[in-house]
Amino acid sequence: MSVTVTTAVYEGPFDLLLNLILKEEVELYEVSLSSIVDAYLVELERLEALDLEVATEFLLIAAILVELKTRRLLPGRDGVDADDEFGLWEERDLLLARLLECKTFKDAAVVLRRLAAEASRSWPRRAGLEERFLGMAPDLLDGVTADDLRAACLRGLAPRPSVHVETEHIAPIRASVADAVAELVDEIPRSGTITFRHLTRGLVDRIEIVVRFLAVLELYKQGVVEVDQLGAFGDIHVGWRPGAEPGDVDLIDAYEG
Amino acid sequence: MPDDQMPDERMVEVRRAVEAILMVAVDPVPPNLLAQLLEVSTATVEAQCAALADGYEADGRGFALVRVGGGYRFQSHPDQAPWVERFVLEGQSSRLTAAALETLAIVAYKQPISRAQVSAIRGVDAEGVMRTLQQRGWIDELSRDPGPGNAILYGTTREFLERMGLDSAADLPPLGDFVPGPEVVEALERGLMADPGTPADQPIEVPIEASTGDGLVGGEPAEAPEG
Amino acid sequence: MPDDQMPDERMVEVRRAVEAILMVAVDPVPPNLLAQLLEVSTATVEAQCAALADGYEADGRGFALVRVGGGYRFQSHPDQAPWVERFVLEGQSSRLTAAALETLAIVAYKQPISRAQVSAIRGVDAEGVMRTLQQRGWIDELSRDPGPGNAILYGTTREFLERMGLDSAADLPPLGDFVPGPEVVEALERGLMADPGTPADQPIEVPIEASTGDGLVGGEPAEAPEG
Repeated sequence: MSVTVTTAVYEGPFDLLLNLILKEEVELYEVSLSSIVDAYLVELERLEALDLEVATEFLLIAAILVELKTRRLLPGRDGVDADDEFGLWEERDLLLARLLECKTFKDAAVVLRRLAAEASRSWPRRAGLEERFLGMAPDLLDGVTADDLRAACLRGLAPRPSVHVETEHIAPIRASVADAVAELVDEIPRSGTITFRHLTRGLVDRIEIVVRFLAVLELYKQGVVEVDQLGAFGDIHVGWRPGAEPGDVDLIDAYEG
Repeated sequence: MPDDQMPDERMVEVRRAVEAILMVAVDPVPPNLLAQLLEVSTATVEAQCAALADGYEADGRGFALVRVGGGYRFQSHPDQAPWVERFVLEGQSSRLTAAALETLAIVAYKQPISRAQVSAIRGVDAEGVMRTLQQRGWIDELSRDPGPGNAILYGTTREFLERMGLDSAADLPPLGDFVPGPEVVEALERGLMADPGTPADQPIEVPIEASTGDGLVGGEPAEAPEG
Repeated sequence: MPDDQMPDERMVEVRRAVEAILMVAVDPVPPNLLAQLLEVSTATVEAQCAALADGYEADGRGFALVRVGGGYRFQSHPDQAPWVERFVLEGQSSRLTAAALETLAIVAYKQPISRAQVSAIRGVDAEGVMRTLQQRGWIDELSRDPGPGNAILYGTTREFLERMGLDSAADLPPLGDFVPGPEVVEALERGLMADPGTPADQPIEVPIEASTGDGLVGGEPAEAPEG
C-alpha cells in the first residue's frame, strides 16, 4: 500500500498520525512503518531545518507504534511481563487521548474560520469623535511630565523582550549534533577511553544526552571511535580508534541521520 | 420605569441618543454604559437597540447595528462587502493559517492557558504562532500562573470577539460539539490496536464527511504562510 | 446615464453602497471617489447623498449625513451633542495608554520621523495612534522626506512642548547611555525610506492600539477568561 502524503503540510506528529489513521483510511498495521517515516522525512525537508522537538515527539510515537505492531504480529503473549503490558496500554490510551484532543481542536478551528469569514464581511465604524468633541475629551496629558516621556521613550526603544526568556523553563533545548561532534572530537582523544556516562556528565536535559549519543554514533560511522558495552545496561565505553586523526572527522553541518 | 410605561417621546429620545453615540464610538459600547448615560434601564437600551437594528434591516440600509464584543456598534452590512472592499483597499483581515486557527481555538476554549500547554496539545512548539496571534491582537497575556515557573497565561481579546462576530467567549459553540464521535474514536482505537484478536484486514470506515468536513487533518489545502 | 433614466433598483443599490462605505470611512469621502467606486456619475452620487441626508433628517435619526471637508461623512446629529458630550466625559477612562505614550515619546525624541519608522519601532501599525495624536494637536507633519517616496515626517508641536514646559525638543531630558534594540536601530538606519503605507499585498498588522478606543485611552483589559 502506498501512502501519498506529499500534498499536505503536517503540523507535527499528531497531524500525520491522524491523517494516516483517518483520512487515508488505512489499517495502521498494514502501513509499513518505513512509509510513516518516509512521509515524515518529506515534511521535515519541507521545514528545511530539523526541529528536534517535532522529531523527538514523532520518534516517541513511532516507538509506541513499533511496539504495538510487534505485539500484534508476534504469536502468543505468554511470558509477557504484566507491568510492561499495562504500561503499553497506558501509553496507547494516552496517545489516543491526545489524538482525540487534537482532532477536537482541529474541528473547532474550522468553525472559527467560518465565523471569522462571516464577520469579515462587515467593517466596523471606527471614525471616532468629530472635531467639536475632541477639545472636551479629558485632558490625557494631565500629569504627564517630560521625565515620563523619557521613560516611555526608553520603554519604546528597548529591545523587545524575547519570548524565549519568559518561559525558559519549558523552552526547547536547541542542541545540535554538529556541535556535539565537534566537542567529542576535542574530548575523546584527550581522554583515551571514556564512558558515555562520563561524556554526558552535567547534562540535564534528555535531549542533550540524545544529541550526544547521536554524535557518538556519527563518529562511529566515520570510523574514528570504537564503542563497547560489556553487558546490558552496562556502561558504554567510547574510545578513540588508534591511528585515527581528529582532523579526519567530517564536522557535519547538519545531522542527516 | 418599565418599557411599557415609558412615553413614546422618551423612547425616541433614547433611540436617537444611541444612534448619535454609536456613531462616534470607536469600540462596541456596552449596554450598561448606554443605560447609565441615558438614565434608563439596560433592558430598555437592549430593546431600543434591537428595534433600531430591526428597523435598519427592514429599511434595507447599507449598514447594520450589531451586538458584538460585549457592546453595540455600527458596521457595514455584510451584503455590501463587495463595495466596501473596493473602498477599503487593504482588506479587513489577513487570513489565518490552519495552524494559527487551531492554536487560536485552543486558546479560546482553554483560556487562561500557558504557551507550554498549547504546545503540548498541538504536539509542536507554539511560540511562533502565538507571537503572531498576539501581535495581531487576537490573543493577549491575561495573567501569570501562580504555580511554579509563573508561566504567562494567555486568553483571547475583545478584538478576537469582534473579529469572530461574537458578543462574548461564552457564545462560542460548546467544545463538546467538536469532540469526535464514537466512529472516529473507534477508528482511532482500531488504528492503535494492540490486540491480535482483531482481524487486520478489516477496512476502517471513517465517515470523514460526517465529522465536520475538512476539519480533518490535511483536508484543507496548504495555505501560504503569512509574512 | 442621467439620474432620471436610472432604474430604481440601481439607485437603491447606490444608496446602500454609499451608506456602507460612509459608515466605515474615517475621513470624509469625496463624491468623485464614490462615483468612481460605484461606477456612476458624480451627479448621481450627490443626488443620492442628498436624498439620504434628507431621509435621515425626516426620520429623526440621531445621526446625519453631511458634506464637509470636500466629502461626505456620517456624524452625530448636532441636537444630540449633549448625549455625545456625556459619552465623551463619562464613557471613557482618562488614562493615556502606555502604547500611546510610547508612540508620542518616540516621535518627540526621534523627530523628524516617518509613520513607517514609528511602526517599525513599535512593531505594530502606528497609523491609528498617530492620527489621534495629531488630532489632539500634539504632533504634526513637519516636512517631507527628500528621499524616494517623500514620506511625511512628523514631530511634536509647539503647544505640546509648552505643555511639557519645554522650549524645544532639544530640552527633553537626555536618554543617556541607552542602547536601543536592534529593530529600532534597523528601523532608523533604514533611513527615511518610502512610507510603505499599507500595501494591499502585505498582511495587514492589526494595530493592537486600535482595540482600545482611539488608541489613547485605556480600554478594558483583555477579555476575562470564561469557563
